[in-house]
Formats: sequence, structure tokens, C-alpha cells
Amino acid sequence: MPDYDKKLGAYLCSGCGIGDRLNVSQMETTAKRDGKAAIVKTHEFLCSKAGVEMIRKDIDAGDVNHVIIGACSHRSKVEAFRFDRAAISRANLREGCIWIRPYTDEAQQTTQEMGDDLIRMACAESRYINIPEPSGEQELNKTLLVVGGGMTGMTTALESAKAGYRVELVEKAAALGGWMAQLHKCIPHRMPYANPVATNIDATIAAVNAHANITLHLSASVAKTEGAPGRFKIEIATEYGTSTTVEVGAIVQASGYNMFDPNNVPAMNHAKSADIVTNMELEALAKAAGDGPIKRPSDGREVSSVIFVQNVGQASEAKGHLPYHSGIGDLIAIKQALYFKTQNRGCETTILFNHLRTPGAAGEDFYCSGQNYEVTFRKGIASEVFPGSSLEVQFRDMILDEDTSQTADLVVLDVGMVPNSGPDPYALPLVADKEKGAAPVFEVTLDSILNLEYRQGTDLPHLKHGFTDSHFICFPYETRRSGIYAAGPVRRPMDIHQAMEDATGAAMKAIQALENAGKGRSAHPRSGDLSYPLFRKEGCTRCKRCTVECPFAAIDEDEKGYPQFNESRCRRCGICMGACPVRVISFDNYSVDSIGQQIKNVDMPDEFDEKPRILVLACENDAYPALDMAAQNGIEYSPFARVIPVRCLGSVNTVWITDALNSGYDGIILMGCSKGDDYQCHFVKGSEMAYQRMSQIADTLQILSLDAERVVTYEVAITDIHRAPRLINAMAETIEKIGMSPFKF
Amino acid sequence: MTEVVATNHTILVVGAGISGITAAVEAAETGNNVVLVEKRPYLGGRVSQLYKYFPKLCFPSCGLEINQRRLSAQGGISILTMAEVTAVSGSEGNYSATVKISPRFVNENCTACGACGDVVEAEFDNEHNYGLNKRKGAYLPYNMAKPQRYVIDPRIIGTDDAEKAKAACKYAAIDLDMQEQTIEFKAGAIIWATGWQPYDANKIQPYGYDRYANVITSVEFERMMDKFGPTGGKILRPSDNAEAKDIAFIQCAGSRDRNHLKHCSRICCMATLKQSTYITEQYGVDDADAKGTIYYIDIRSIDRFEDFYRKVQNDPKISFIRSKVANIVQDKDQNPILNGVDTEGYHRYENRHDLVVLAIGMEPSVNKDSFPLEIVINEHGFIEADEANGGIFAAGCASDALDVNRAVQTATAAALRAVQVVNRVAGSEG
Amino acid sequence: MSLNNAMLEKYRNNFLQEVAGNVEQGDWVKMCMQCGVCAGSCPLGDAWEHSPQKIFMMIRANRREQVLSSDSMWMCTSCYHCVVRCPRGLPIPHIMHGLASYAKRLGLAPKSNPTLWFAEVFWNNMLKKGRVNELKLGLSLYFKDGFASGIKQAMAHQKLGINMLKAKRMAPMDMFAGHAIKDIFGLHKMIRKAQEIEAAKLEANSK
Amino acid sequence: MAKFEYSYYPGCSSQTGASSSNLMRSVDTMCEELDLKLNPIPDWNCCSASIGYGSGNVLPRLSLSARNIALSEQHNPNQDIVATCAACWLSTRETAERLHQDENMFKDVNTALAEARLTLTNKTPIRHMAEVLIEDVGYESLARGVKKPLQGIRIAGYVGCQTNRPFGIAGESFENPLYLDKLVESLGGDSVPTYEKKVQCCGGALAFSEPEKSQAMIHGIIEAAYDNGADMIVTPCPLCQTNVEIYQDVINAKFGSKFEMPVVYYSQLISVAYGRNSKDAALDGQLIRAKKLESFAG
Repeated sequence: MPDYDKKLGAYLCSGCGIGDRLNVSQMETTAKRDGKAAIVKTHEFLCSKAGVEMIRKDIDAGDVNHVIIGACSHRSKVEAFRFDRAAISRANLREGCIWIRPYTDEAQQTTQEMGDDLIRMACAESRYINIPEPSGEQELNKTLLVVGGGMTGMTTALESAKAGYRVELVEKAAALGGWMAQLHKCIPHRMPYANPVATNIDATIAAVNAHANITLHLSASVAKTEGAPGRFKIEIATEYGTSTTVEVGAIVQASGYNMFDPNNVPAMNHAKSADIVTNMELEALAKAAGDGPIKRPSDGREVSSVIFVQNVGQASEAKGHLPYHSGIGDLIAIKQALYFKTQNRGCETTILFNHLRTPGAAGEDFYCSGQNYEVTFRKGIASEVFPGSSLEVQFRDMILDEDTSQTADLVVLDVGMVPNSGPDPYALPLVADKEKGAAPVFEVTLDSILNLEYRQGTDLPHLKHGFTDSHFICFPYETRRSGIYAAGPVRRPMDIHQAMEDATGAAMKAIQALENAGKGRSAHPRSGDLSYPLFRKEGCTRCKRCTVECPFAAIDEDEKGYPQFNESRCRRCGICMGACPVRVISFDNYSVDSIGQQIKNVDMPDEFDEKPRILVLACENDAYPALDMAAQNGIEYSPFARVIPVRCLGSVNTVWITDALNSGYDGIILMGCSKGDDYQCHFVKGSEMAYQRMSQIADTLQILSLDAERVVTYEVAITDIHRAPRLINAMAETIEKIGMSPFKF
Repeated sequence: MTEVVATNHTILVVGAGISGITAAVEAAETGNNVVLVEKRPYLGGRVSQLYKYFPKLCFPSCGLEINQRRLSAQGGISILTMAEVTAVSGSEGNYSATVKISPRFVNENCTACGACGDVVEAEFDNEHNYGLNKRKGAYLPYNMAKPQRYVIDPRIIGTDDAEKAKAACKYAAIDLDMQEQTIEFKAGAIIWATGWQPYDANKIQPYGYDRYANVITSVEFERMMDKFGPTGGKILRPSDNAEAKDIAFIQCAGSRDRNHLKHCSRICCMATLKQSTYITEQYGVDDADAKGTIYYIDIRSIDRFEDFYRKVQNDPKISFIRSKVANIVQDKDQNPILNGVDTEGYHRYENRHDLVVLAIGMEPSVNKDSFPLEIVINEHGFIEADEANGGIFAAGCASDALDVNRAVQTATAAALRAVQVVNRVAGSEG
Repeated sequence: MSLNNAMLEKYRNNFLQEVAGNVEQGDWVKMCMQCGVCAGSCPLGDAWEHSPQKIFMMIRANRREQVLSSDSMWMCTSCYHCVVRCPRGLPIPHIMHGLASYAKRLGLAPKSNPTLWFAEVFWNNMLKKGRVNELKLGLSLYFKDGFASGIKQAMAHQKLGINMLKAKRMAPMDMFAGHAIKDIFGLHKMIRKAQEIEAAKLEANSK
Repeated sequence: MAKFEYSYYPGCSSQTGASSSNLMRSVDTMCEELDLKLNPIPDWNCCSASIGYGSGNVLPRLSLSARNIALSEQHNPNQDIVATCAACWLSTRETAERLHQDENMFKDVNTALAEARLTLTNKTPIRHMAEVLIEDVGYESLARGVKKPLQGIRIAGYVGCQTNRPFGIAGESFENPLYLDKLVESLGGDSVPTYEKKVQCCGGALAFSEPEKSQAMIHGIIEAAYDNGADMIVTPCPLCQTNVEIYQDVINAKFGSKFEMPVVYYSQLISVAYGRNSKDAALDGQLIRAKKLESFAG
């Protein structure tokens, strides 16, 4: 907590109609008298060079270190109002006031009250925040840990090394290469997409071995991971019982995948015949054959006909099957069919597909190439494979619309990828009393990959089907464990080309994480935030809510059960702050007081004034922008609303609600992002937490004998530009119905 | 006069769609200096024109809000809009880029108060809505436009409208004498993220997009769903503005076709599955007339997207026909009638629908013939990763037909490749 | 051994390769992706049993008999709708024609197919003088099912015939003279040579 | 010296006394007016049309067209071959292109041609008369020569199949070609660009062998012309003209329709618009009189 005396300067803008709609000099007085601003100035065009200059002068002169901007929204003119070495608070007089109110005489008074309150609130915030400074806890460690020596891991290592960073590469097996080393050839990912191409795995392995920045740990695994971005301590144990400890700044988990076991689909009779092989087993046969004819395992006879059965146990809800689709099986089948065709054009190769998944430019060209080699593609669903000297595949031909069968020397089963992830920490709900990673709901290896010494389990959380969590649209590298990134098929099924792309991206994120950890800057989404959770140990009751509810497992517990905050794991969402029943957690620029005081500083008209007050706590990421855009489009809402943006609804501490009710607010609305499987909360669990907590508010209301309708929580999307104002107005109507709060003093 | 501070440690990012923005923020948040160049007057590219993302059915503007905030939070990024890279010279670690900046006729003073828009009368096709409606000659491209500054359409320059707009502005933000300018600056590495454009549906003659009002493209359909879009969020037939309830989706419209784009555009299957959910969203589950029919060759629902495919398959309102539609005619009420054959068992159909949505193909916006520098571009128009490209790296749909997730993946990877170059430069300079 | 048996023997159960090697443009069949646009585009679609796309699938599924004895190919009217729409650019009418004439050569084509019969009449009519004699062509068609029905047919189309005569679009004298080319000898030699070359090729293929 | 000169391939049906002799007559008139000189290919033979495959197979069929091209190269050197019949144009052009793609086939064809003491170099462009009108003459100059604008005649342009696919005319759409409409407009007539059956097949090759199927299609073609308020149909194709015109009685009998829709050639429209009489325009060759057109021809 930096100590310096705060010098508040409030700068009001009279532009954009603010001056016409509001009595600015009155707001100046408000800022001085109620807001306790030492300096109060008004400019007719505050975001202009001149206006900004006016502010900067005062800062440079040392007259002001806490700036209150009374102008447009927090989201507007951000670049103009960015001052280093000063705390910034904003009173949203434009989008938050005049734009959502009619320009009429009747409306004038309530609009003015709104404006004055916004000034009071911004000043209150300013009084209760501090200029954040790095804790000094952070370290810059330019080494990455890469777990997994397959193509993904090796690519991560090489790309990071190329960027000038050191890498500790840990591989379970005695040699590098992973599955890639077992392949005969690869699917082409460069024009022309016509023939299988060499894996060049040896070259890659050689490059890894040769690179000065890369340290190899073979036959090794991660026995323990402690610390946080910038200061991870990794214990690497080898099969031979030796172990070393390395310190790294960030981690990339490239633990890859396992092949689905075809025996989960008995009708394929994989176990009943040596000539019924999986696609991965065929790679071995092809490798053994070199560029000569591929031989049957059973009798060593040259294969003259082969059938590829696609989607074995994939995209199926049947028990023991994979509910998802690996997506690359058809490309692999074409590649493997070409193993035969390029070697013996006369070899009959049939691919029984359902939906031929050969997407993109590469995919479609490769499909054509397969056809060009006279690979027969039949849209057919195989029901059973009969073992024998000549194998028979029974299937339904979807085009000829008939049940039929075909014989072949060899049958290749397209089996999918199963992610090789560690146990999901959240397979069972976490409870406050300590419990290590529970049994995952999906059948993946139970061995931990990372052995994190974290309060919330040993490994990266899963999203679905055993794949590690990721906001898999806008921010694919989000993992809920800061500074630890998953790459390759452990994250989602993918081919080698995509995995290498993914590896390079993950390396970028890991490098970014360690660089920012070194500067004490927060990672996405509050990129660059220098604040961090501060904690008053004396007050702590060791309830452990914070350690359990942090979506990013940033908080551990010491032996006495007190929370241990790890600054560089923290995303600054404030969910711990919202969780804390005794309010001992805060941030320099965001705290129970910095919001609580805004709530309290709203001027509360007495009961008979017929002027209710509605507190709106809106997520700054979605709900608040929605209200902004409503204003932009001239959509009005109740003048009695007082909107406060919060970092995440999860950061809302129930004390704000009770305080608000006690101080006479008539209604409270919480607006957060949608929760559940398709959550849109940028802190993953925030809005869900808020819902849980608010469900308990009902009791409080009862104690205060207040109607439940006075406090409501909504999921509001950024596109709810019409809806968000409607929700506020609905509350205003409710209050008209049920009457004003009795708690006005 | 726009100026850019750049050295050969600078990373130039061309195109500010989801890929360009991602590449820029990832590089900048790692402490690099970035120049982000965008042709449009605003950032966000195609995703800013999408209603929802598959498979979460969440809103692109949600992620865009975060990314735009990340851009503003970074000191190290300079953004040029209405700007195009016209020439690039030099080599890896030492490029010099020439950028042409078209006049916006509105300067930084703009507070987006909207006064100019109110007074201007001239209207033009709204590009953001693919011309489905009009916008003023002085306009804010859309709600979340960044920079949040108005644009004066060059076509009103010299008219009274222009003068009216100027007069209406209290902040001297409108500068009608603004000229096109060309600037040149250095860069160590270049990320090419110019994205894609919808294939020209007029060329798909059998489907009569050029002749039948009620045949639209998938990108237009996205705009219809936007509450601030051309139809205020309603699915309306262009011919008579009646609610369209029986909707056909035609897959591979311009993709997987030697007569058009040879490649598979990858996203269309999922995009259509997503759009099929709009029908229930709009009309509810109980409206028996509301239904969708998907005409497809293969549904390429890769990996986890399979869950989503299954979800749609279980929706009684949606049916699937395995068929490339042969052609479309329209009846007297301008209802499109689709002719073709269901290839699963060979059943001929002649199906009438209210509206046809063409799942339009994805064409790379890489100018194959006049790329500013010698670089490897494949026959489909995508930039290939190649040593010969030196310090120029493709991101997103300039490299392949990709969905948002994979575009972001490649963009993040491209960012590292660029960082490698500038770090090498820094290293060599000691 | 009959050509058919020879081919059967040579290609065993790989009809796709047989088609690729012996049918006009048959090498394209493998490139079909079963989208069905040809089937949907064919004006005679509901008249025939198997659509082109389905025939291509049958070829790959080794339905040799079924394909070659089908009358579907004989229904192609050469409207070329399928060609211009086919996403893979298959020359579908030529493949259809090729399959038809290949079937005819192997003696597997449907015996009583009217188009097959008309094709023969037309070819012979055309070849006789080097140019088509429409009058004879028309008449021979009427009499295709014997004299009696021929008269009936002729009567039915009497009005049409008379109209055509009136319009000078039919010439009675053609019954005896009709248009002819001068070098009919050369033309016949040329055709014979062409037929020889083709037969020899097919023969060689069947070995 | 004529403005343009071509090597002309009239085709069997255009000969005197043949089913589309009226086409040839009107084409001669049209070319007179437009100053186009047509030099018939001496001793040309039948192309065997699109039915030739049945007995002709590939090589003999191609040889037929090859012979015509060879003759043209020999007697009308450096002249584009121009055909007025869709089938003739198609077979000839297809042959030329096939022999460009397939060298062995080209050799074999020449071996066969040698029997008729001919050789083929295959360098000659094969064009349709419609291309000549659009690309060489052009709509504007065509319009300039009009003496009797066809005002008030509503003419549906029926393009049919083989004039349109697979090669197309002047790069126009296969699905919605508009050149006949532009032609009609240049002649002062009213076009029907929305005529949706303009590329519908008339059953062409199957008219004889599968009459029911063919006539059902023709019925649709004529009905659509009536629905679009057309006074007559114009077509560039002799087979289309014959099929659509001459079976209307039969179709009326079968479908209970009352069709009496004139079907004319573009060459007849041009001849009339350029002031020539009914005879020159071969209007006397109609089975269903094009009265409105005659009224202009006087």
C-alpha cells in the first residue's frame, strides 16, 4: 500500500451538450464540497489537446495525483485520458446521464441530480483508491518449461528458443518424437496437396538436440510444480530415480493424446484378426515396408485390397465411444490409401466414410488427389468386420441405399484421439475443506501431468471430453492457470500442421506471461493492470472461500490455513474480494470501499420525495458497454438509476448489497455475463459465483423485512442494448408498485 | 498529418480483423512496438458483422470489446484506419512500408456526438450491412466502431451536405480539405492479416442471387439478426418484407467447385448449423411454420463441434438433405423453389421455401497478382508459410480458410514469428 | 472369346478401371464426389432409373451388369446442363454416351431401346450420302414397328407432313434423290479406317 | 469486299427442302443486309449431331467433323468456320477442342482423314452465327441498320441447350443468357428477359425416340411464353425451332391446350427489321404464321 497524500483534481467537460443539459458550476461545487476535490476545473472540450494539457500541467506540477474526469464514458476517449503516475476516476456524464435522459424541462431536475451523484461517486472512488505499484515480488525468468517431446512440444521449444528464450523440455519417453516418430509419412500441408510427405522428424529432433537454449530431460516427468508465473519451481524426476529442480517463468503443456481403444467397439473385431488394424498400427506396417509393398500381418502376403472403416467409435453417444470427432481421420485414411496406391496402382482401396471431413484448401485438394489415384470413396456406415483369411466388411451404402458387404485383405480402423490430460480439478465440486484432484468424469489417464502444488488440484481444468479448458473462440489459450498454456491435441483434436501452429501460439503466450510477470503486469483480460490482491491477515477467519472460489487457482493456503496470494497468477477480477465475508481482501485500485463509498455517497432523497434510488452494479465487460450503446442510440432509462461498473459480477461483495439496502436504496440490479457451459464471463466463474451468493441475499432481505423483488440478478449480454435499459425501467415500475424502501434516513 | 514512430524493431500488422487485432495485442503485450493498418474506417473486420459465434452462440462484440480495450491499454500500438499498404521494400529485419491513408474528413477532435450525422441528408449503401440498407453521408460505421469517430463519405465532399456537416460540428472535427496522404515507415517484420471476403454470389448463376430477391447470402443473414442491422433483428424476405419462416440453407455455395472456389471454406458447415438455431431463436419452438432445411454434401463438423451438430440434428425444426441443389427458380409470389436430388437413395425434390440462404464461400483477400513483395501464394490465393517469405508472416484467413478460433491461433503464432525477427534484430544490434 | 468376356477376365472386379480404360472420357468417373447436381439438373431425370451420379457410384461399386444393361444412359439428350454445373467438371454427357456405346459394343445394351435403334437408323441414313435425308429418316421411324403401325403413324402425322411440304421444309423428291456429298467414297474409307483403329484399340485393351 | 467473310457450315437441316431451310434462307438475307460473306465449306458432310455416339462411337464421330474442318482449312483458308445450327457448331467445336487436348486422338483422326486425302491442322476457330452478330457486328451497329423497328412485338428469347451450353455465347450466363433479348431490343422489339424457360431443354435428340418426354418439355416452354405475354418465340437453334413449332397440334391434342405460338429465328427478325419482305425473311416457311412479324414485312 503506497503512502502519499492524495490530491484530488476534478475536471469537468461542458462539451457534447453536457454544458447545455447540466448545471456545470453546480457540479463544480458538488465536486468541491461533497467530493473534496482540491482542484476543480471545467473545459468546454476536455478531450481536446488543450483540455488534456490543462490536466497534465496540474499533474506535472504535483498539484494533482488523483484525477476525476467528469465527461464521457469510461470506454470513450481512453487514449486521451490516459495519464501515467495518476489514479483516474471517471464520472460518465454523457452516456451515463444526458444521453439516456430526455432534453425536457420536466426531466431537467432529475438529470441534474444524476449528474451531481455521478460526480460524488467518482470523487468517492478517487478518495478510496491508490495508484497501484508493482509489489516488488515479481521476477523476470526467461526460461520456459515444455512438457511433452512430441511434435507440439518440440515446436514450442524450438520457436521459443528462436525468440531468444531458454527451454527446459521434459519428455516421458526415452526419446523425442512422440506419435510423429511412429508415422510413415504425413498429410501434406504445402502445395501441391497431392501426396503423403516425409515427416522429417529426425531433422526436428536434431534441431532440438543441437539448440543451445534447450535443455532436454528424457525419460522424465514433472514431479512437482510450485510457484507462479515468473517464479515456477519445477521438480523433474527421471525413471532412474534422479531428480532435478529448475526454475522457469512459464509453462507449456504439450502432453498430446492417446489412441482410442478399438476394442470398445466389439463389432470391429480388432482383437480377432491380425489383419484388422488401427490407422496408427498401419503406420508401423507402412514404415516396415519402406516404399515396398505393404504386407499382411497374418501371413506376410502383399496386400492387394484394403478397406478403411472410418469413424470407429467416434461422434457416438454409445457407452465407451468418443462423443466428439477427431476430425482428421479421413485425411489420414486418404494418406494411407495412397501408401498402397503409390506403391501398387492396382491395389483396391476403399474408404467407407460418413461425412468426408477434408476441410480447407489442403483437405479438398488431397481428397481430389485420392480420387485421382482411384481410391474408392463410398458413403457407407460399417456395422461389422468379419475376421478370416479374407476379411468381410458389412456396411450400409448410403448412396445406393442398400445393406451390402465387401471383402479385403486388410481392414484399417479409423480410431480417434483421446486427450492425454491430467485429472480435472473440478471433476467434483471443490469444497472449502481441502481435497486433491478428484477422479475425472472422463476416462483419461489419472496420472497428473504437472503435479501442481496448487490449492485447486494438480492439473489444468478440463472443458469437455477430457480436453483442457480454453475459451475456445476468441481466446483459445485461456487455461484458468495463469502462465500455464496447453498446446496441441491435449487442447482439442488436431493434425500435425495445426498442432505446430498451436505450439507456436502457445509459446507466444508463455513468453508474454513471463515477460509480464517480470513487470507485475496482469495477463489478459485486464492486461497491464499493476494492482494485486492485498490482504489483511489479522481479520481473516480462514474460511477459505477465496482459495476455493478463485477461478484461476491463484490463492493457496499456508500451513495454518491462511490464504497465500500469488500475484502473478492473479487476473485482478476481484472474485476473491467478492467472496470474503470479512472484507480483508482489496486492490489498490479496486476495493470494498472504492465501490462501497460510491454507493454511500449517492445523495439519498427521503422517503416522501418519491424519488427512489436504484443501484445498478454492471459488469464492465458486457453489461456496462450495453448501457453505453443504449445511450449512444438515445434509448432512455430511469433517472433514479445509479450505475457502477464492476470488474466482474463475481467481485460483488454482499456487504455492498446490505449497505445499499440499509442506506435506503429502493432497488438493486446486478448485471453479469451468462453462465453455465457456454459461459461468457471473461473470468469464467464470476457471474456463476455472483448468482450463488445472491441466492443467499434473500435471507438478509427477510431480516430487513424487505420484498425479494428489490434485489435482482440478470445475465446481460453486450448486445442487450434494448434489454438492459428495460430491466432498469422494470425495477423502477416494481418500486412504484411495492413502494419506497422504509430504510431512508 | 498522420505520423508513425517506427523502427526496424517495429512489427507491422496489415488488417485489423480478429486476426490482425490478436497479432497486434499479443505482440504489444509482450513489449513490442506495433503499427496496425486497417483499410476500413474501423477495426474488427468480418467478426464485427457477425451476430453470433458457433458453437457457444455467444456474441463476437463481447470478445471484440475486450480486444479493443486491450488495444487502447497498450502504449505501443499505433493504429491507422482507412489505410492501405501500397508498397513494401527491403528484407527481413529491415522493411520499409508505404501506406496510403484515405481522408476521413474527420479528425481526432470528434466526440462521436452525432451532430453531423443528423444534418446530412445524402444516403449511401451501408457497407457494414452489405448494402441491405442505407446510411448517412456522415456516419459512425456501427455501435462499437473503434476509433469512435464519424466518417464523411467522400461522395458528399463539395456538396451542401458537407458544408452542413462542418457547420454542425462544435469541435472543429470536420476538415473538408483533408487530403489523401502517403506515409512511409520502417518495420522489422510484417504480419499479413487481410482476411477474407464473401465469394461473389452473382457468379453462382444456377441459384439466381442476381435475379431472385429471396435468395441471400449467409453474411447477409447474419446482419439481419442484429437488432441494429438492416431489418432490426428480424428475418424478413427482401421481396415483400414478410417474415421468412421456412428457410433453406445451401452449403458449398461457391466452395468445393471448380466453377468457383476450388477449396472447401471450412466454416460454412458450422456457420449454417449456427444459423439454423436463429430460426427457433426468432420464432420460438412452438411456431410450426418455422423450420430450416440444410442442403449439404458433407457436414464437416470437426472435433468438438460434433456436439453442436448433434444438437441441431436433434432439433425437430431442422432437416438435412444430402444434395447439392441443382438450381433455383421462383414462383409467382417470388418464393424460391429448389430443384435437386437427395443422393441418399436418389429422391428427386422440388422444394418451395420462403427464403434461401447461400452458405457463401470464403475468398482470401490477398491480392495474388499485385502483392507488394515477392512471396509464396498458392493457387487458391492463400499465403503459404515459406522461408522465401522472409519476415512476412500470414495470419488468419490470409493463410487458409479458418474459423475464428483457428484464425486467432495462427495470429498468435504469427506474432511470435514476428517477435523472433525483431528480437534477432535487437540482438544483433547488441 | 467374346469381347465382353475378355474384358471381364482382364479387369476382374475392377469395373472402374475398365470404364477408365475403354469408355469415352471414362477416366473422369473416379472424380465424382456424389453431390447429385447432375441428377437434379437432368431434364429427363424422372424418366430414367439411375442418375449419372448414381451410375458413377455403381461403377465404383462394381455393378457392371447393372450399369451396362441400363437404359439410363440412352436417355441423355445432350442438354449439357449437368456439365456446366458439375463442381468437378466431369464431361457427363460424353461419359453417358461413352457408356451407352460401350455397352452396345459388348452386346449388353438393352435390346429394344428406341434411342439405340434411332441412333442406328440415323447413322446409316447419314452415312449413305454423307448428309441426312430427313424424309427417309422420318419415314423409316414410322415404319420401325412394321408396316401396319408405320401406316398408322404416317397417317397420324399426315397433317404435319403436308404442312412441312407446304412450307418447303420437306421435299418429296428426296425419296429418290436427296442431298449427297461428292466424295462419298473418301468419306466411307475414312469412317472405315476410324472404325478399324478404334476396334483395334479395344481389342488390344481387352488383352 | 464484304465487311466480314466466313467459312460457312450450313448443316443438313438447313438445306433446301429440309426442316430448317427457312433458317438458311433468312440467314442469307440477313447476311446480305449486314454485308457478311458466307463461303460454304465445299462438300461438307453431316456432323452426326448428338445422336452419332450410338453407332458412331468416338473416332468415326470426330472424323466426321474433322473432315469438315480440314475441308475448310483447305478451301477457305484463314476463315473462321461459322455454323448456324447448334448441333453442327457444338460437334465441330467439341471435335476441335478434343483434338487439341488429346494428341493420340489427333493422330488417329489424321490417319483416318488420310483415307479421304485430307489433313487437319486444327487451327481454325469454330464459331456460331450468334457470336458473329454480337462480337463482329455488335448490337449498336445492328441497331443502326434497322429500318422497321419491331415496335410492339413481345418476343420471348428461347436459347435452348446447345447454343448455350457448354460453350455459351459471348461469355453470357448458362442459366440466364440475355443476348437474344438484347438482340430483340436492338431491333426495336420488346424483350422478355424474365422468360424462365429460355434454357429449358426441348428434348432435342429424343424428339423421335422418346416423343412423349420431349413433348412434355415443349409444352412447358410454350406455356411459359404465353404466361410471359409473348407474341412469339425467337430461337437461334433449328432443332429447337422445329421441335417447338411443329408439334403444337399434337401437344394441344394431348394436353388440351390451345397453343398457336409462332417460333421464328433471329435471322428472320433481323431480315424483317431491315426492311425485307416475308419471302426474303422466309416467313412463308412457318407452320404457325408469325402474323405480327408479317405485318412489318408487308
